[in-house]
Amino acid sequence: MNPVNYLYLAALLFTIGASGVLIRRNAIVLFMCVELMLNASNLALVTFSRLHGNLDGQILAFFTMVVAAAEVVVGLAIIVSIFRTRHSASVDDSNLMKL
Amino acid sequence: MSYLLSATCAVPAAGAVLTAALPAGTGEARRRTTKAVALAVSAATLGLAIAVAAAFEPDGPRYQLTESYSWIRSFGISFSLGADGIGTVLALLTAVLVPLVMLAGWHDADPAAPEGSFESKRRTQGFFALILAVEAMVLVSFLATDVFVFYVFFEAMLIPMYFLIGGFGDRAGGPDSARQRSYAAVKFLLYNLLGGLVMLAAVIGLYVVAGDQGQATFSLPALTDAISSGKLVIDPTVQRALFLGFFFAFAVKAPLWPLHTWLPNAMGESTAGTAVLITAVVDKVGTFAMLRFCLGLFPDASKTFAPAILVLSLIGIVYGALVAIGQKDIKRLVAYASISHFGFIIMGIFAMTSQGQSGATLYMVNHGISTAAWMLVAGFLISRRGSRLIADYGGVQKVAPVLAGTFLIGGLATLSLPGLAPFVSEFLVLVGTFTRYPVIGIIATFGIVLAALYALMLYQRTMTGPVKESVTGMPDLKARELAVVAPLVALTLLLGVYPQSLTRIVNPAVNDTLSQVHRIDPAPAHPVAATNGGEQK
Amino acid sequence: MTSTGEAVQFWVLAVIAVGGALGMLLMKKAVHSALCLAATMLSLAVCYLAQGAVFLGVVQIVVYTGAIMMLFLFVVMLVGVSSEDSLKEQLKGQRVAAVLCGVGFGVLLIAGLANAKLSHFTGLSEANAEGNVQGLAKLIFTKYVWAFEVTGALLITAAIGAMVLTHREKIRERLTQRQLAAQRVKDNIQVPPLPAPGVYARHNAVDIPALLPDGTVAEDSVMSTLRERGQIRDVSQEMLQRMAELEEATADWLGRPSSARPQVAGPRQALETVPTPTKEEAE
Amino acid sequence: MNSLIPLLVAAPLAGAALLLLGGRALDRFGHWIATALAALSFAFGLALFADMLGRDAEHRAVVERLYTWIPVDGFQADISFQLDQLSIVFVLLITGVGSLIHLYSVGYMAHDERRRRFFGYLNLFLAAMLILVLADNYLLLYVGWEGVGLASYLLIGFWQHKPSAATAAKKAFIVNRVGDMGLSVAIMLMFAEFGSFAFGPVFGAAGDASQGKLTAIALMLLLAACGKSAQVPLQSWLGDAMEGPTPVSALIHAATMVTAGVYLITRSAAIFNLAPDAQTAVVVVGAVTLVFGAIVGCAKDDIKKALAGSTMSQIGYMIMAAGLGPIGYAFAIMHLVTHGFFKAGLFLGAGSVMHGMNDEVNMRHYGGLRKYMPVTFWTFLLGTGALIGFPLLSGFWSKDKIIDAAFAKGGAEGWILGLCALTGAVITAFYMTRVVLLTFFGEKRWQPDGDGNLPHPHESPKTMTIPMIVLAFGSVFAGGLFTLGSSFLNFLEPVTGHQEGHPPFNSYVVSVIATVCMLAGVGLAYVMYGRGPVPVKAPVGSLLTRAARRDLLQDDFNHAVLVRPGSALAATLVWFDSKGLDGFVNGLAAAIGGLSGRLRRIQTGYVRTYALSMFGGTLVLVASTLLMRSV
Repeated sequence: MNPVNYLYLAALLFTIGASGVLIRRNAIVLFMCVELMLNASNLALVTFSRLHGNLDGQILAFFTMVVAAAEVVVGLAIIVSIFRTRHSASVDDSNLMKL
Repeated sequence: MSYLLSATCAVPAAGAVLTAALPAGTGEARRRTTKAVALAVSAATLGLAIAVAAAFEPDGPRYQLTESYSWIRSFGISFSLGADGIGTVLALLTAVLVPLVMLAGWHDADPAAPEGSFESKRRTQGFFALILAVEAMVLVSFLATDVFVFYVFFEAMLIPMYFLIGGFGDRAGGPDSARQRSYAAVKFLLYNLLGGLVMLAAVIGLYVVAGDQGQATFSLPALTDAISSGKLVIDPTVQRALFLGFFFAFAVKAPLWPLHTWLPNAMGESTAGTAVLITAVVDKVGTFAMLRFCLGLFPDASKTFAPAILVLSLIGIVYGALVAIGQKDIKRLVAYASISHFGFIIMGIFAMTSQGQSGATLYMVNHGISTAAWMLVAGFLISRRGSRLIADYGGVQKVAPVLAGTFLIGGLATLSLPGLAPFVSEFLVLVGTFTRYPVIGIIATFGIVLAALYALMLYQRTMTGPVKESVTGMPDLKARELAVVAPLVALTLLLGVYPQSLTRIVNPAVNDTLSQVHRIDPAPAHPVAATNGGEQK
Repeated sequence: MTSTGEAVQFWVLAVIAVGGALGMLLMKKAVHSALCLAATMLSLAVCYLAQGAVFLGVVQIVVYTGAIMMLFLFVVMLVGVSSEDSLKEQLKGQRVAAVLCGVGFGVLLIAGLANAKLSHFTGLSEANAEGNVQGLAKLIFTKYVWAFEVTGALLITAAIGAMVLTHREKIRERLTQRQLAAQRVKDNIQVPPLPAPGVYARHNAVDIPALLPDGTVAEDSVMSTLRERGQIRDVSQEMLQRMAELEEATADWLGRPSSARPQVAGPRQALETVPTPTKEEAE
Repeated sequence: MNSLIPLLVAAPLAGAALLLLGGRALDRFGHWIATALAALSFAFGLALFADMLGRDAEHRAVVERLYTWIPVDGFQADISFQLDQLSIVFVLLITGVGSLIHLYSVGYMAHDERRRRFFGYLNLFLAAMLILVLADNYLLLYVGWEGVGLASYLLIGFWQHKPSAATAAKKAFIVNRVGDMGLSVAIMLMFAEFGSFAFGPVFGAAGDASQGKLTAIALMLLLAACGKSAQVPLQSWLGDAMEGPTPVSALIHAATMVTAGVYLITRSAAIFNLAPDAQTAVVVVGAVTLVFGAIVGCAKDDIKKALAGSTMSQIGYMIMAAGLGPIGYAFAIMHLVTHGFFKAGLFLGAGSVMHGMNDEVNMRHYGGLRKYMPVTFWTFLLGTGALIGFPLLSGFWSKDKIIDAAFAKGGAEGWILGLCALTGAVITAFYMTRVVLLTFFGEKRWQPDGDGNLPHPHESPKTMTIPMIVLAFGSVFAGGLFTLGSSFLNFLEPVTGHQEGHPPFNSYVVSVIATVCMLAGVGLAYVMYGRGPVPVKAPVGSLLTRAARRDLLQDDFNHAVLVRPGSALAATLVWFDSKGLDGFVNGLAAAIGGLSGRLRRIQTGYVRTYALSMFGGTLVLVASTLLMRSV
């Protein structure tokens, strides 16, 4: 088996995640989709690391994880505070950005 | 490498940050601290600018006190500064005017009266910090020798100016003054941004064109050297397009007719001090840049477009003066007078004679000083009565003779009375234009009659005649206000009778510019043997 | 080329991963989505391990699946375990466009990968010679030390940010019970205590509303969280039905004429009635 | 000795600075400082004059160069003074008459609260006027030229609270500016032609230039002269300028500043001599103004405006003489000096009369003042005699020479000019006799002033009468003194050149004719105003009279041709600026705003829509990247 299959897998997961962001309305699920996209790219990075034979890709994946953690912490906090004020976790209910 | 220039630019920048960070509060003591700090910073800047002027050797190389710090290496951008004669005097002008503007606007940023006006704890800090920020950016623009650095600061200047115009009015507007002010601020921003965008395209274009010929740099001296030595040859069509890109931005900023309509709004709605910053300092960057960048980088295109530009500036001279005559609002009148004067400056630059360009450079300085005097006194007047309309005044000289006297001096300087500084520059511009384009020179001379009309009509309507009821009891100039006006008047007189102090510095740079465009002055038809006027026949 | 073992492992894991992802996408309830995602993550962790990224694999399991997914679950709990998306799309064309974009994107990526010449894999045996963790550590603390420090700052900022975001500013002093009581009297909206939930022999649960004398539902008797989620279990209809039957049987036994029989509360209107105004609404 | 030349200017300049910047502390004695400095300047002038007389004619001109004012490559302007015979005449006239008028003003302005400032302005005027006549190049001359314009502006509008004064001041400045424009164009032409604008080099090289260029330069100089000297067509400001205090009218608008045009033409003799067409223009301007001013002078009831008309007319004589070329220059200057004496004297007399009559200016409200103001009367009478050319008084000598020279021009031209000059003489005699008769003779026609007080005429204080007496001496003797042995002519000749004219008949005949003309004018005036009572209210009069009262409709003309269209143009442009240019820009903004109003509907506010567009954008990017790669 060619390890490039890992990349195909990553592409597939990424696409599923991206579609999820577009389709789902529950903010928490939306976030999970984002996490899936990040994981997909991590998988690609790890595979690239293997491809090139150095560890820089893994380092990058590591940083991605850290940043993802930060993002989740802040994002979930935002969801909680939105839920508190609007009693809804649907992103379609927060549409004040339109004029 | 000396650090004088970077210090000159850094001090006001640091001062802006410091002033903005001072503890907030609406107490009088807090505000006074803020103002004192800002004033001290601007005074220090003035000291540094004087040091620059003193260290500048008129007979030395074009760019002196140069500094260079690598910035974006991959694009050949470096933060490089260098003072030439023209930049030095304009930097000096800036440094002189800013403390005076601050002093003049001492109370402009005090929290306004309670009637619904914008009130903020950080209002005073903001006002003075913004002025210092403008000063820093203008200084960098005058001293930058890197096209990209110049561009960045040329544009960045808009941000503090936008807030100065939009946030701080003169409390003399009508009921919808806030709306008018934000209109003026947005108009200012949009006009200048448009110009800046076009210029950005041209800057990039220049880099690409230069890069194609192995001159991938933004350094102005390197580019001009390459152009004048023929190492860099820009195709005429491309050159014209790039020239127009640069010129458009500068013509908006300057402003040149018909791109001027933002100026009366901006000057009319902002405080007198901000108006001075606009017309006397910020706009000068436009004319300065025409002289330095347009001519130096695109000599052939400059020559191609010179006649057209001269015609536009001529229209500006006459048009600005005529519209000024028809104004009902004091500050707008001054603004249109400035448009007329900018016509002279641009005319002097593109006449491409040594008299014209030296005159134009002096004009920038003199116009800065004289308009500052005129505008600031007008501001003092307006602050007393709370109206900008000429019709609301009359007979002020009876109750406030010193105010009226200084206002008259400002007006006389504006109409270029000999003995006052603007005369020297205006006459040089006229002579310089006349020797190459006689007809344009003669028509421009009508400008001096029109200038007399608007300046004296304004004086007559506001200051003379029977004392109007609304004016009775108006206090004369206070000590602070005198301290603002006195240096300006003194400078106007000094530069009027002894302009050599400036021409000595300016002339070599002008000659260098002229040699860049390969222009020599037209020789007189029948030159006299000795031009020394001292000899009797 | 990889070993057969890895190939087998890959195909198994790939199926689990994609299945998990699709499950996450399609499950109605958030908690199910979270579980699906956890499955995907775990299989990815194994993929990492298989590819020589030992450290990352472990981190993926411990930090990602262990910590982050738990965080998700906590929030799901906070927001409502069983709250479910109505999968009906409200934005016009959104779903079609999303699917189109997704498919297009996937096709593009895969086409791009197929075009790329990725035949030679160096492998990590050399890089991992000193051990994967040591190799990573060497890089992190030399070449990427600056990024590492910045990331640290980012994490702290994020932590503080989360605290700030979820922190409720205490604007006024907390009221004592006595003050609350006084306030209730003053407001005169709900002076006595709220009704207790309906407790019947069959149902000893908080989600069953009490019935008012006229047979309608007293919504106040159910806690507000359940009310928000719409998880009130209404059993009144059944009860009324029984009462009616009882009445009927009694009447039959007594032989009352049909006109003299008492009427039990008619068609229910309980949940349609306007609920008692809550305090905020009253204000 | 030459170092005195800058001091000549510096003394009054210092006075001006001191008085204008100094505080109220100077209110009490500031006027004496100013007077002393003016006198000091006069003393310097005398010393320099004595020094100059000590040298022979060839070496009398000296140059004192201070520093280079504007150095820009070829353009070198110096602050440099040149004192030659022509300049010294002016210096003495300016400082001499100036000192006297300072003295007079001490009395005249005694009760004005802004007296200190008045004297500051007077000193400023002296300094500027001295710069004008001492400059050795046209640019410095221009400084003085506009400087006197400024002083004139400030002094005409000294009583700024009167709207009429403020308007008159502005008008004077602006009309002068039109003339100044001529001067600046002339300087530009010179620079373009010769590369210099200093007197010496330009005059030296003038011969090389083409006729057309020289004519252009000369005509531009003439335009300047017209503005400053109130010659047709730029004459309209002088009458209004009488709004200023009377000493100002005497010094600036009679004796010195208004004659600067004559100085300019005489100074530029080297150019004019080579441009005959321009000379013809000068002569025409002079002759027209001569008659014009005289006619206006006849119709005015305001004593100062009558004198102003006379000034215009007399300067017309001078300009005409200067236009005649070398035969006339010296006489123009001579008439200028004598005119300086008697016209200043007349104005001071008029001031004295007004001083005694509660500032009444209408001559129809005077009458019979002879007995109440004897000194004023006699000095005024002597001045009048000098002005109308009464034999042996100053004006007789100088005017005679001009009429002589006009005839000497030869041909039809000579005749026309001569007859114009003689006509002028008749009218001059008429209007001056009218002034004297209306003011000092006849019955009292005094009217109560605004507060209802009848005037109590009285003789003016010593500070006022002494200058009048001194000037009366000048009016009587100066002309004779100058003519004696042609001393004035010989003195000026090295500068102006001289050429003896050959009139068609003997100069004694001219004198006799002129005297007869003068007597005719006096007689006519006596018939009209001396015999019967004069109506207090002016009769309607003929069409010409009414036109002359309105300055021969010059203001109406200017108003209709320049002011009205000008302000209409300004108003149109204001409209165009806000509605046209700005309207275009705002319209553009509105159009873009409308467009974005439509576009913003894309912004639904739903996060997922934005996410979709981002994703779509990514899709496009990836696709284009791949495409670019594969191509």
